[in-house]
Amino acid sequence: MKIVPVKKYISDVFGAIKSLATGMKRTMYYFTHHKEIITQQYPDNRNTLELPERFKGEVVMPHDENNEHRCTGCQACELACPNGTIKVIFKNELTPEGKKKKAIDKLVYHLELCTMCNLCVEACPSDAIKMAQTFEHSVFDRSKLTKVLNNPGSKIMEGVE
Amino acid sequence: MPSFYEIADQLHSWLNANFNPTWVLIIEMVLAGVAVIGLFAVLGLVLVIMERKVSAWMQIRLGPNRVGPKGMLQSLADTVKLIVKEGMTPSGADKFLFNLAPYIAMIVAMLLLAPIAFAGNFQLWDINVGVLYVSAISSLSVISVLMAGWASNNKCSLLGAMRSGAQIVSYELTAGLSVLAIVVLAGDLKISAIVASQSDGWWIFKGHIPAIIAFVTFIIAVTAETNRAPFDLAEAESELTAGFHTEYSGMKFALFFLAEYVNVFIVCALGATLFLGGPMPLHIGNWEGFNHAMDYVPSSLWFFGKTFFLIFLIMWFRWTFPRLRIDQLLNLEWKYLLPISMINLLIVTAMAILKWHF
Amino acid sequence: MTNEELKAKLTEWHPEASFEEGGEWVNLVSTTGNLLSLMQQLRQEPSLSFDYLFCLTCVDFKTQLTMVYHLTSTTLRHKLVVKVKLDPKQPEVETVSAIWRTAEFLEREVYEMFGVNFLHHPDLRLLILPDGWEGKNPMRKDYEDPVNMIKL
Amino acid sequence: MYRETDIIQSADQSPEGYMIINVGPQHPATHGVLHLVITLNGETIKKVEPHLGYIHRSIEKMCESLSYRQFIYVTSRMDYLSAHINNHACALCVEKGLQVEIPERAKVIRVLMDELTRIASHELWWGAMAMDLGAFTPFFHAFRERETINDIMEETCGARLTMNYMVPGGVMHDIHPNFQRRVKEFIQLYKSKIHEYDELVTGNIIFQNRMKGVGILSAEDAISYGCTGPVARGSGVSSDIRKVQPYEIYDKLQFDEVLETGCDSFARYLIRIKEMNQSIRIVEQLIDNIPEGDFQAKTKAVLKLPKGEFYTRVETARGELGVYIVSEGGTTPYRIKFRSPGFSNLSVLDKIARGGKIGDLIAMMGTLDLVIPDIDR
Repeated sequence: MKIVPVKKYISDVFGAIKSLATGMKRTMYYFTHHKEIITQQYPDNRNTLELPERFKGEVVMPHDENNEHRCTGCQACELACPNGTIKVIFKNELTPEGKKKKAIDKLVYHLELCTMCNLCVEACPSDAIKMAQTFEHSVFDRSKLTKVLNNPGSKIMEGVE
Repeated sequence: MPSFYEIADQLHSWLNANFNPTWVLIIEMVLAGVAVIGLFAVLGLVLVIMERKVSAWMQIRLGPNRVGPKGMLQSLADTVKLIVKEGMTPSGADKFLFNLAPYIAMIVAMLLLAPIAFAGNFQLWDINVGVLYVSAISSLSVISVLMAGWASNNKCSLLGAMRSGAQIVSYELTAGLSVLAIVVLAGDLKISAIVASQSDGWWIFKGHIPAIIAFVTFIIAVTAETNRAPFDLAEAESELTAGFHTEYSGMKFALFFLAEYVNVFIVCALGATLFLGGPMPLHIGNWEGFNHAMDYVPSSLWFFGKTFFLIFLIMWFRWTFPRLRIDQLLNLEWKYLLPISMINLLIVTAMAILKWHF
Repeated sequence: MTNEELKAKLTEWHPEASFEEGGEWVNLVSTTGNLLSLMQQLRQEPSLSFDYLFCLTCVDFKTQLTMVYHLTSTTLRHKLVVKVKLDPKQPEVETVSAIWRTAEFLEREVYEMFGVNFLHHPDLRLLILPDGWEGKNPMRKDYEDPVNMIKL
Repeated sequence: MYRETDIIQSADQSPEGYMIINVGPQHPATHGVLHLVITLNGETIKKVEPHLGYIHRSIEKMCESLSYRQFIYVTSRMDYLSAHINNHACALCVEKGLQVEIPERAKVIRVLMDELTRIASHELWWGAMAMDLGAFTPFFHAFRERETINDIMEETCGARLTMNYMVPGGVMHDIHPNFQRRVKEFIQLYKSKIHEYDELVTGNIIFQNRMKGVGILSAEDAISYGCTGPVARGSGVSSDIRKVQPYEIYDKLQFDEVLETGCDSFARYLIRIKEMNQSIRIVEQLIDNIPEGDFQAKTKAVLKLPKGEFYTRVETARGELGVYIVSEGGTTPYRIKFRSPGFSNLSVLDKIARGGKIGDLIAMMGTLDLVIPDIDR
């Protein structure tokens, strides 16, 4: 057992009180300075909430005003996906010349499997798919997470090969 | 605005005029009981929302702000949730003790309210050993903690309860010695007499530095005694998940929760009474105008103001400091607080004998 | 010590030891019998002092299991890879956990994932797999689990 | 998962008064599903035995069926607090196999991201560690700075936690136009707030008493148990891969390897606080000197590594991460081993915790900075 000299004992006590007071001063500063509050009130600021344009929320396929997309059905995204999130289903279409042409029927996207790694978007040679900035994905039924990316009746844009 | 004392007095004389004395006594006891339970409920609600707001602001967040104006009804909503929740009893628990423990915690807290002077001349029971009574009853609260920890049949609970036992037994001493310092200065154990002795100035001012030291040791000791952070080893949620009330849920948990807050209120009320003059207004020397203005503030406001200041202090500790380890906790008591408060008591006694205080 | 110097030194000690080409570090191939004495030598020889085992793993080459030990020295900073080829039917090798304590956990992992039996290991029990795990070792190439393994 | 193992049986014969407590898999202080079986005598710890596997996803096995581009995203899920650095290690290892020289701009961006990740990781550690010790307020204060970094990451990489930003050959996107401005703003914020860390936690007498002299890990033990990162450096073992085996551009940067010789929990704590300052120093050096050029080298669409073995070591926020790829020449790795820093740092817990109190164990777990998915992989 070690005996502590009285002087050190007293200076220990005062040093301890001082260190505690420093911390209390800091918390008191924040207690009185409400401008420092950083909370975002999420569901309330939904209308003003802006996510960065690169935010990876889900994969979407943009369509233009004629309901045309840029997907050629090359399956590059399907191959690039590590989780089998994307499935390309084909159909045979007749071109105006009467030739048979392979085109996508459905581009099925399983949001529940997606890890938002962006590899499919990177792999796409014709920029047909991109990442959307949505993030409120919860649904009550799992089947709703399986999405078809191309709109019904849509077809491939002219000039995209 | 009539004071609490006048209301009570008028009620008493009205009852005496209309009923026979036995009935008056019974009615008054029932009224007092209802008042205490009402005070409990109000205190629980107020202190919980206060704690949540204080912690939120210290932690640079907003705190509850959805239920009611500025979230002030949040604790009411929590209470409803806790009442509706199923109170489960673990299959391996000692059912009788397990269910009894939260009520003991509550009863102890209720008993402690009896001698507190809420306003000038307004007390439930002005017992002549008031301070002793509070010290004695408040040590009983450890029994409920030990009971809860043991009956839960859970190792974490048991460890928490054992820690709590060691802690409360040790810190009783310092709390008692700090209180004794004021008792020596005031020369009385009766709460009303201690309050009256501070009519010309609070003991923390009149008693020079020894009274301040006694005040500091008292605050530290009661923080430990009520199991509040940084001394919340009995709960220690990062070590023992929730300590002695790990297995409690629903209303039984709420009772523990409430008892903790009421205990905090009581020890702060005691601190306010002993050191800060209780319901006595702030008087400074010969400043007649100032003193006169202070007298206009109702005594109940003085009392609650001081009490809530101390409660805020204890909350401030909680949201600033890390928790102590069990051996450090005991070291702090036996190596620092106890010697300091003993020497302090000696000085105070000398001071009282030599009439050095004001 | 550069790779060439290290190689020369090791050849001097163990003329029978063979080296594998490739990789940025020296690949020394040892045998199950020699491993423990070699490792002790590597650890204790002051000019080598391989005191830090930074990776211990096993590779299933179907025909053989290869234990791979990556060693470095915290003072001299040179690196060495020691390999031991094991029989996949009954893989057994001496533990190195007495030399480097970190091997204790790493060997337990290899034990359950590859089924390598480490002789004289102080505490050879399942670490990651659930107790009472029966069946094959999951990291082996021939492991099949129709429920949990989804083939894309 | 954990039913009855030797420890329970051996405890039956253990001396009177020993008690066995399960800390975890659900416990507030294990920050995940770590399961420790601790043997106690009163409050004193006699033995700590980790049981792992509650979050084991067999990432190594998964990677064997993924191509060299695909497997990188999985590694974000190992040590999720230094996701960038994990991805970086994998990308480096694949590049080593492909023998691709990546553009200077990509290197600088990678290092910047690594260091920001390191700061973010240490911020979270600091808050969580204080919370383990019972102080709640620092947690929120740490998140203020960490969220700023996350916002920067979100703007450039598109995600806040699992970015998958590093690809073989460089980085996935160029940096966002706002990146430099926002990083400078962050440095300002950091410098104006860092002294609060000392006021709130480091200087606090209770905190110091909780940390000093507990969890003693000698330098020999640190080496023998394979400890890396701040845990080893707290014992005075120089183990910063950025210094001892520099990768990318770390050999050209001015920064110090922080070493403490206290060997206790407090030394490990100080290391991380000082490391944040060093990371800020690196970021300051680079943020105005990002060279122009490509952010990605041209690589083939399908990557094939030559037959052979490739090993890279990088320094994550927790220590040394090793990526060991065995290639048979195909498009997928034949075997991948991740030498994770948490695994070996965990193995030392039993050694340092014996003889301490339960509260010490929690503090030690805090200073080891365990991330459970990193241990279980």
